Amino acid sequence: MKPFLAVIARDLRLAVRQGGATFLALVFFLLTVTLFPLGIGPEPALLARVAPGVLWVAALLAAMLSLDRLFQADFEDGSLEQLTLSGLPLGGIVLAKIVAHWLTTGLPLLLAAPILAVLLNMNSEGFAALLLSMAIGTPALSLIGAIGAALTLTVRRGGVLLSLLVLPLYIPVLIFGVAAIDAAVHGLNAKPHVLLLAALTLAAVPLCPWAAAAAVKLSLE
Amino acid sequence: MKPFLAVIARDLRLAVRQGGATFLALVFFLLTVTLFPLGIGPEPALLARVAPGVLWVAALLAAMLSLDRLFQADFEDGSLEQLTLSGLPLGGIVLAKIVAHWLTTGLPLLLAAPILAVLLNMNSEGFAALLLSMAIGTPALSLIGAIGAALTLTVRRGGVLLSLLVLPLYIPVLIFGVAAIDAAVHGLNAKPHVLLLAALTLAAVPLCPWAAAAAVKLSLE
Amino acid sequence: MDGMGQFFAMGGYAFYVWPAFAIVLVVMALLWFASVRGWRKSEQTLAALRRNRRQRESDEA
Amino acid sequence: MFQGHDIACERGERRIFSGLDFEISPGQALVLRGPNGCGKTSLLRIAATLLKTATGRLFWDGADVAENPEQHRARLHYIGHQDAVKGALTVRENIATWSQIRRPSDNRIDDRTDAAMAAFGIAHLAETPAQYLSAGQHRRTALARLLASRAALWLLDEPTVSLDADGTACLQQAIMEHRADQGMVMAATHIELGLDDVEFLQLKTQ
Amino acid sequence: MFQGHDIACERGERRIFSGLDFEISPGQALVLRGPNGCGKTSLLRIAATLLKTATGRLFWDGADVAENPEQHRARLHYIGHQDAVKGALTVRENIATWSQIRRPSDNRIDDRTDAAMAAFGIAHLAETPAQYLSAGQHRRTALARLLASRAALWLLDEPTVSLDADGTACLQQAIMEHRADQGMVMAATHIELGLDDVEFLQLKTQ
Amino acid sequence: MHYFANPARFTRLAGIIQPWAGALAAILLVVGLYLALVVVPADYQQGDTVRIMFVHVPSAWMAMFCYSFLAVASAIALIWKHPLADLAAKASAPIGAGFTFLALVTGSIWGKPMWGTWWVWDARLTSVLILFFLYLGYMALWQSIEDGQKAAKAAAVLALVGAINVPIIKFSVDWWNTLHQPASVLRMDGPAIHPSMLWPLLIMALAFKAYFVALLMARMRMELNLRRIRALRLAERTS
Ligand code: HEM
Ligand SMILES: Nc1ncnc2c1ncn2[C@@H]1O[C@H](COP(=O)(O)OP(=O)(O)OP(=O)(O)O)[C@@H](O)[C@H]1O
Ligand SMILES: Nc1ncnc2c1ncn2[C@@H]1O[C@H](COP(=O)(O)OP(=O)(O)OP(=O)(O)O)[C@@H](O)[C@H]1O
Ligand SMILES: [Mg+2]
Ligand SMILES: [Mg+2]
Repeated sequence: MKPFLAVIARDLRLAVRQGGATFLALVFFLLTVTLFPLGIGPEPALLARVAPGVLWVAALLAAMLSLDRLFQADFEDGSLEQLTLSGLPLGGIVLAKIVAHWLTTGLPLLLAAPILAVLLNMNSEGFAALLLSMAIGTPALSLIGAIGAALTLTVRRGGVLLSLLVLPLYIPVLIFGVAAIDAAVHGLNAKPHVLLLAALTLAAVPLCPWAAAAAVKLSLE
Repeated sequence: MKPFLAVIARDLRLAVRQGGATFLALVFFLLTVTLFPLGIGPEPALLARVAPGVLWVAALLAAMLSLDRLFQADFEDGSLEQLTLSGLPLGGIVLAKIVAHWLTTGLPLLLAAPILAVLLNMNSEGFAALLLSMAIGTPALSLIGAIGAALTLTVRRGGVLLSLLVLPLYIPVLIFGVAAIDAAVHGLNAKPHVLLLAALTLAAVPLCPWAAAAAVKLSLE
Repeated sequence: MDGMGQFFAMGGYAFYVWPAFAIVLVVMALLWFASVRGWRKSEQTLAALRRNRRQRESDEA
Repeated sequence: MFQGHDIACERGERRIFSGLDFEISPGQALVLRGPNGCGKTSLLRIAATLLKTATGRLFWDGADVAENPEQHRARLHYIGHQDAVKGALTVRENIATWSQIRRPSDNRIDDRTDAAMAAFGIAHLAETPAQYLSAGQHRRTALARLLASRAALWLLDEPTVSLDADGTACLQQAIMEHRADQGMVMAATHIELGLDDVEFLQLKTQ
Repeated sequence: MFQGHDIACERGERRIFSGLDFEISPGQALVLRGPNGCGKTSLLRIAATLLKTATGRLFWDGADVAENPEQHRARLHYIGHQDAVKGALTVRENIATWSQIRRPSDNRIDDRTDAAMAAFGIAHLAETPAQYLSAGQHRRTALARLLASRAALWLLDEPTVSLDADGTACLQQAIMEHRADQGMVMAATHIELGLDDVEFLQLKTQ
Repeated sequence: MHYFANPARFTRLAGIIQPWAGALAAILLVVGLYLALVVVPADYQQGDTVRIMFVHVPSAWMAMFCYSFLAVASAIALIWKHPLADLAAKASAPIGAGFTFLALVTGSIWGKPMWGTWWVWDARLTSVLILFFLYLGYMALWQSIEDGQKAAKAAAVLALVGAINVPIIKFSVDWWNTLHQPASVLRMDGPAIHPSMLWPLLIMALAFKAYFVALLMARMRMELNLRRIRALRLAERTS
């Protein structure tokens, strides 16, 4: 457990040192959401109608963009091979890095979402569902994204390839997340959607670190 | 002129070699636009209503994401200092790289936009304005983005900082671009918006390479 | 309703008026104290560093 | 005792070397030599289990390394061309972090880190962020990890790159003490390391 | 003739060296020496106009370099720690690209590129993408640029890093011919370059 | 202009200005708040919510003023290389961001009773929000480049580019539709607002301005000290 926490602590410290990465992922989320009213116009009813979709799409993009921080820097300067050689199981190391990633991206997104929902004039019935679906869904974004991040390690400037791999995998999270909020907004039962989302995240916990570790191993050869 | 073209040729060749970057920027655009119907639901009228905004926002994001290719790789492996030392004026080199960037991102976006507009059920009155505004607006995205890309060179994992710097600067392009299409869709005169967009791009041509060159020089110190 | 109560009720808009003024004062105060504290601390650090240096120089001499 | 039997290596679908045997006993040093591109780096990465062999196996005290690679990795230090030094962290943090991950139950990490920095002549840079280091100072920071947490086997890929005479002497001293302590060293180099009583393994270009 | 007068350098708001003078005449070589962190790399970058001096000026045949830095840059080659070799391009493309940018009107680029690769013993790798090169092969590719397009002044920062004996000999040969051709060389190094008739500039840590 | 380039001279001057400006700000603030909350009568249309104006409008003015100040200081730093201009620009950014934040929050709070919503994507509101992002970007850039001199130049380039952008945003967004009040104080043909409201407003605005000056002095002195501390630390490390 101790080395697991040491890896998390290391990643968090690096995130804070490197220009407050936490703060910045958040700002990207904020900015993308701000672009939409600029693009589709200021009508409150229209904005309220598209709010759940816009929020989740922006969260997807923000999570995806911060993925390259997950392994890339460590890969380029040799830290990833040192981590591999630390004698800990690689799956555990990868999971620790995923946890650190969620703490610095998913969590801030979750906290900012209600404010943005107000800006987009979202119906207040949907707030609880928004928070719940984000709390359950964003860990899945970090978990699934880790596979993509690991697969694109050896690809120079893999950023766009990463999005090509990861965004399709994110689609179920998007669909269930939005469905939960929409149901709540229309006074329907959001529970089935939330449960499906939870099932998705729970399934990702054992599978994704394992797959990402395999991809990392490949990239070091 | 010849070395200017040589720099463009070099960047294009690298773009093509490195996993078809052209193709990938396009795919990001495609994917982001595809996420929207999933997020906000399939109603044709609603989609048509938001189509110009979604297209332009997605174009902004795709252009912004591909910005880190502009200087970062060359900076890290020392090519940027070699380019600086080539004896050509740095502003010219930067402009050449911007042209290459537009050819590999702006141009494909421009070509793909009409297809996506059809998918989003956009009113066909708007197609000419869409193409025109994109043709005039996307060069501005590459030009303005170059400043942000150059400023964040020495910042490790500057990706998210880049978005914070660049997206606010992109907003006028977004607003005029969308306004032109919206005007055309509603049978109004799109010309004033297009002219303003053109003025923006023309003003950016001399200013941006100069500012970006200053930032590049800083980062090499 | 007495004068004071009327004053605090702000014609029924107390929920808006008071938080607005409060947040302005709080943010301004926070910014003020943070800045002044930062400045004081920097003065102290600077003085300590200079003292160290003078000490070392006199030790060496 | 660390042994390799009949090792062959393929990179990019091309055979680099094959039929290679080596053996290092405690206290011994094996220096890999050979022209550019003959496979020294590849062999070191194989020894670190970062690269798979095409054929052949590695043994540690007679046990096949492939059976428990994690255990093998825990007992080695690999310092390659990329030196895993983070510009955003100070020199001390750079060194201590790895000890915390590798030896979490060690409660003398701070002392060891100080000793390691002193041994490589970078104690005065302890609080400097690594991005301000010169090439040689950078290298010394990477090498100091060797001393900050113990490992029986050191795999060093051109460790003296960028080091001045003083830095090279620090490294020699560290290797000497490591060997006196029954440690093993496997190093690739083009220039004289200045170690005594070493064995050479000459690789040839195929 | 390339001269520096009373040069001082600051990095990270700290003075690295000051009051430094140097002079290189055609055919001459100046070797910078000094411990890690004394400012060799910084001086080379100053000579390349990549870094600004805190005080002091550079002169080329008596004319101040700062008046026309582009012209100065066109007459020098700088090979630093980062070697500007692109993994996605082949060895030949890596070398030829720079000639096309630096000397666009030269119509013998292909011949020169071939000759440069031969001189550094990498002709057999001409069509190999650079990402498959070993450390030494990588370095040779970077060095081959020196010969592919002519420049009067060579600024070399630890050029022999990763080179084997044969690679070092290639470099020595290249430098010799360059000097015979009235070229100038300014090199930083920790190990013997094996050149004759060089001057040394010893930098000290402040 | 180079008279104050001497940091010692500046420190002395700042030592004098800071307490006076601080005291002025405190007095004006107390007077202004008393007038705004107690003396001014409730508006016949907006009721007591009109009082929010006395903090909202000065905050909004300061938000724009600080950015202009920042941009001018950046230009001076880039063109004339005045050694204190960098510091002035850096020191003013958090203050400006603070006021922009206040303009947004007080505006939102005012918007709820007046327009029935916390936020609309109206021209002026949107451009203030973007101004806030520009401040954040500026500060983040300073933060993420370690080398002080480099950070100063990079941030100055950004500030100038952003400065060109601000009016563009303002005008482009203006052609949408506007819910927000048109200018009624800062107008060509004189203020169109009742004097009983105008005076408290001007007093509050002056208080904010004095607060800005005092804070700027404190922050500039802090930045100057931090610069010296860094230099001393660096010198110590290597000796
Ligand atoms: C978040 C929301 C808001 C923002 C960002 C905002 C922003 C601004 C700005 C930037 C100014 C200065 C304009 C100038 O002097 O050119 C201003 C002035 C003003 N605002 Fe707001 N505002 C907001 C909401 C409101 C609301 C809800 C009201 C009242 C219904 C309001 C009433 C005023 C008034 C009366 C002025 C003074 C105009 C003048 O005399 O020039 N604002 N606001
Ligand atoms: N980007 C930087 N910012 C701040 N300080 C730096 C930077 N780069 C180098 N330095 C410092 O400047 C000094 C000189 O560095 P330089 O790289 O010139 O040394 P060098 O002589 O090349 O050393 P080496 O032999 O280790 O390569 C070092 O003490 C280093 O810590
Ligand atoms: N990732 C790779 N893919 C394919 N081939 C590779 C790869 N890395 C290295 N090679 C090839 O494998 C061979 C051995 O490389 P290696 O790096 O092991 O050599 P080396 O002995 O360390 O050389 P040097 O002294 O130059 O560092 C080289 O010929 C090289 O071209
Ligand atoms: Mg090697
Ligand atoms: Mg050096």
